[in-house]
Amino acid sequence: MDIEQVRELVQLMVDNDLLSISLRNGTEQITLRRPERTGPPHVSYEPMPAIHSMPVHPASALPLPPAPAGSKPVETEADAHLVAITSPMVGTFYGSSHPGSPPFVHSGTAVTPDKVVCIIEAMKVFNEIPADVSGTIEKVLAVNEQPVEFGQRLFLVRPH
Amino acid sequence: MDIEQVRELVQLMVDNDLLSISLRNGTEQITLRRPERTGPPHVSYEPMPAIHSMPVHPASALPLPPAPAGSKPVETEADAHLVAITSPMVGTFYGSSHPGSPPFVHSGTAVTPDKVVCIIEAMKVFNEIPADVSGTIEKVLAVNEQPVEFGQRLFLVRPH
Amino acid sequence: MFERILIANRGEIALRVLRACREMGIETVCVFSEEDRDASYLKLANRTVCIGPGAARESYLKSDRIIAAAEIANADALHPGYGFLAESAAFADKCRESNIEFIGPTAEAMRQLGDKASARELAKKSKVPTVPGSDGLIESPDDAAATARKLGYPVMIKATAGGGGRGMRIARNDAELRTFLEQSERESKAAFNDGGLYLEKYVERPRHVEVQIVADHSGHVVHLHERDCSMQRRYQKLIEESPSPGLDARTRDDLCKSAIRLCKAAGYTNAGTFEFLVAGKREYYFIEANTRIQVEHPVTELVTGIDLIKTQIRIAAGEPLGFAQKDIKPVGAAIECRINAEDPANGFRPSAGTIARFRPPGGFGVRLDTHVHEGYRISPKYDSMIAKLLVHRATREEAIACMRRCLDEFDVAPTKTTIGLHRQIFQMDAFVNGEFDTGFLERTLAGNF
Amino acid sequence: MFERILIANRGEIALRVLRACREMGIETVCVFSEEDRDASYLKLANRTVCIGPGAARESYLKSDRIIAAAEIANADALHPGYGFLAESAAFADKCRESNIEFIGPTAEAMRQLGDKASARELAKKSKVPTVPGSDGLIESPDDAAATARKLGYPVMIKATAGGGGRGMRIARNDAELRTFLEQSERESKAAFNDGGLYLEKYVERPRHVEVQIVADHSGHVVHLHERDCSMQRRYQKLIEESPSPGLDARTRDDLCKSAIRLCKAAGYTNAGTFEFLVAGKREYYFIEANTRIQVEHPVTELVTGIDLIKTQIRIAAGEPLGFAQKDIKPVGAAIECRINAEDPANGFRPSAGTIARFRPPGGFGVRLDTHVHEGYRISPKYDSMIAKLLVHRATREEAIACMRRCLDEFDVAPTKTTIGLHRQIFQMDAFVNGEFDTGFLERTLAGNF
Repeated sequence: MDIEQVRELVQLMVDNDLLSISLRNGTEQITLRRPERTGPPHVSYEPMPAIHSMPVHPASALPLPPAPAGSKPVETEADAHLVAITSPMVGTFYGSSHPGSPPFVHSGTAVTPDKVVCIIEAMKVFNEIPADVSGTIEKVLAVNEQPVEFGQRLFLVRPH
Repeated sequence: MDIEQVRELVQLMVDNDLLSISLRNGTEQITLRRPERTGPPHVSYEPMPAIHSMPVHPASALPLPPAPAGSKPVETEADAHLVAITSPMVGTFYGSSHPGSPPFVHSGTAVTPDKVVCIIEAMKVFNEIPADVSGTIEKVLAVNEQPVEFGQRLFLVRPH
Repeated sequence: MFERILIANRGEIALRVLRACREMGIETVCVFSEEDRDASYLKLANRTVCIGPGAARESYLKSDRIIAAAEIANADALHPGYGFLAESAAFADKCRESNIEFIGPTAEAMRQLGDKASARELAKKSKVPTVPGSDGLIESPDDAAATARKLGYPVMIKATAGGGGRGMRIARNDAELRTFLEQSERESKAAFNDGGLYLEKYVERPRHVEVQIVADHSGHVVHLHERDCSMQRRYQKLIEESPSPGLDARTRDDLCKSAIRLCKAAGYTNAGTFEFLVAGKREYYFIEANTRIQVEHPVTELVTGIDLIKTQIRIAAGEPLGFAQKDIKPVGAAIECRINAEDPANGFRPSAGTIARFRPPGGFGVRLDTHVHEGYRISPKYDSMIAKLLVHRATREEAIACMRRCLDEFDVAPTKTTIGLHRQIFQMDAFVNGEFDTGFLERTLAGNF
Repeated sequence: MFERILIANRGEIALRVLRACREMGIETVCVFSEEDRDASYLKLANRTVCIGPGAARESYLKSDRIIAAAEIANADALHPGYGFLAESAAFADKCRESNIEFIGPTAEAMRQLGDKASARELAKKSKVPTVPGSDGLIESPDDAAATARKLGYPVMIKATAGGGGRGMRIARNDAELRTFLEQSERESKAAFNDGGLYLEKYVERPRHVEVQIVADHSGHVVHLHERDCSMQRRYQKLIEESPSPGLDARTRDDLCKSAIRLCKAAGYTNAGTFEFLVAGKREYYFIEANTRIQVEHPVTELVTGIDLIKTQIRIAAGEPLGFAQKDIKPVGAAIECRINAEDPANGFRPSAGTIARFRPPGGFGVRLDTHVHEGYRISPKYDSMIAKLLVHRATREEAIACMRRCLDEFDVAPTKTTIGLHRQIFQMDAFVNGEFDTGFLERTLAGNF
């Protein structure tokens, strides 16, 4: 089966609103899946209007993280084997212990579960946040001195 | 199995509102799935409440006919080859010209398009309703001296 | 009181009348076209009768079928709503001849006020100012030109049977006048089967202010104050409010008293509206009467607390009004936005089809009159209005703030609506300051769209 | 005035506060649990902050996270709504220590009125009648039995920290008293971490009538008349209305004046409610104060025209009330039905899950406060109330007629709701005649279900 045939199958799915196709022919096998639609949201529509009546910054200016608190598998393709360290609280993120000090971790740093990876300040209390996982920091997602909400992804880690 | 065969299967699913097809033939195997439809129309629900506040007869006490005005094919299994004579107006149905007279037609009567099959009285005017079709009356649906609404099915006719 | 009322209309006004009847314990018969068979408001009627196919002329305008429906369902009265047959004196006559009370004025009053020339005549007799004009139908282009020069250009050509802006033209000189007369006559003949035209002095930048009247059969006539409907597009009202933000107390009082004089002179009963143009703060002219309930009647209900539909029904049943002029004390400010399924970005083209998402606003001071819901299919065969969104708060300023947040909450898709246009209007200084006339929106849209 | 208010709540009351803020031009920060991430009212906030997982104790009851959210979002005030942390004096203190104004009374007033024993003490000093009782906590079963015999059986055991009926028992003799004391203590400790109990004379067939108070920081105290909340099930209010159908003018006046005396004696500011039991037409007893906005506040908004949430915000910002007692003239009758996602046919079991069909009523005199819509998923983790349906009409009779037709229109599926139960109640003679007490519904349900 060549790419053109796959393309045709995909078109067939889209045109007919199929959820999945699974084909096997001898040693050849292909499975295609599309997301299940739930309710009204799939009609394209005008988004909820911006708030006109006052000067605003947009709703949910904070990134809305899909992952809950703790460290857990990341689901996107590219990050298939990475886990995220998420914020266990609401507060301000600090990547280092003092302004000007080197950061606790950066991309490439090896971490153990107890290793402090950042500080989150909430109500004047500076909370040291441990990695909670063993591995290597792949990416620092949070920005120094910026607010983070509960469950927000702070770091991506390639676990050992 | 080529793409044309898959396409035919998909068409079969769409036409018949199938959720999934799974086929195996020796080493060939195919599985197709479509989304389960959700959303308001498919959930069974409590009907709109009866009207408590006053003595009532139920909403739509008149039978709601699915067929529009004129004579047209009947769609149920049993009546596959029958056509219905429907009411072209709102009024009171009379099966005969005077009380006590024999009815214009009954089950088994042969009719031509011009043959008067009933009278509908509206605003003191007695309107003679022609069959508008050639055939044999299979069934009289309307009840003598009862109100009929626009498009209501009055007779079933087996056309010649 | 009536036992059973037939509702000879569809959509939101059918639902409005249904609600009033249910609250009064009166049974209802609702007629419907095949196009409206699945409309959910029909479930609230005690009985429904299909009267024809979707086309209005074969159903909602088919007076014989509607009266036959009332007869087979034993309805003793009929509410016509607005539009369709609501202003047909012939239909009112036919109903009453069939012993079905038409909930509205007498046919004579409808005829006298429905014809613009005789309505003007009545106004003159009642010492109510009218726009200076031709005092009768135009006989010929030359006759028109002479009159126009006497009135002074610009002048307005109007159809005597007209409504909704059809047949209307503004002429600024003799040449325009002669061209436009021909166009107006053609248009008016096509729309109303009546080519009668008259001329009026064109009033520059007027406000449209109307007075709601209710009158019973014992001679009690009460006005329920005014509504300002100056926010219009092509003579179609978009926003209505009460009190008017552009009237001083004396002019308001003059308008209301003029309406009462007209009502009494016509021997008018039931609910009706007398429309005026107001120029500047003091000058006002009677333009026409609406011999029926109006789309924007809820604005008046909110400020006065009077249920106009129930009042119409009580009057038609021969009951006295039950309140006097001194009992009417308007409270706060009410504003209505008409939400139409139209696309303002594409010449207000109607947007029919299924409403997948319909999330109206709610909360304090909000009233919503609508027959639609998620999954409702908007028919291209009828009027595009899908909802009337109203607010009622202590002051106009608060009402505007409330309407803004309501418009922001209102989420309809994929249907295109006028919600976005309303959001824009409610941000305009001219609207907020109450400084707008009937031409304001079109001048503004010409710049913005 | 505040620049940015954090709304420390969820559901309909979060939306209610959002609406008030938007109308006032104040920015909003709305906190939410992971369970509420998709709630559509969040889109109306200028900013949202996730504060924890679905369990309330890890999110909406987590004061540190809420205050941290206010800090990172630079909110200068916080509205607690009702429930969750709304009556926590400690939370109010914490907010103010963090320079975030808690929109509510002072922590001292909350402590004094929140504790039932000290509230009773205050009432006695203010010459407001209270239910005869133990005058303090019960020391021992013997002490309780002696008090009970002095008061005369039946007596009511109550938890000093209680609310919503938890810890409450009626004992009709010594044996019952001893058994129930133990149960109540256990229940109260589990629910409130406080086993303190007291005894009261059990008032037979009382009405529950409460007075809404607003008080600013300049000593102006105004009552907004009463609400009758006698239609209850297990001490949970189902229907609230104003005016009360079971009070004479003198008792109404006495209640309102008593509430004002209590408010002044406690140095109370912001909005609050003083609850009374009324026995017969004249006898009344203060029972407790609610130091927050209440679920049923819209009933008072409708009859007085006063926006209570905006008033709370203005008072908290240090502004004067802006109206005096003489300006408050209640108009008409308002009734609220709480629509809960519960199945009355199955012991009022909560009915969570997705609402496939949600078609609320509308039209004249109708107010709907709800955060749900078609496609909304009701979480089993929170309160089951999905909507507050209110009507406001000229008379109680008309309000009942309006509510009946609204309940008939209201179509929710497949979620089980209390709509059907309300339909039944609105047909009951006892309700229509206003002759019911707090035990009426349970006695009736015991017969019917």
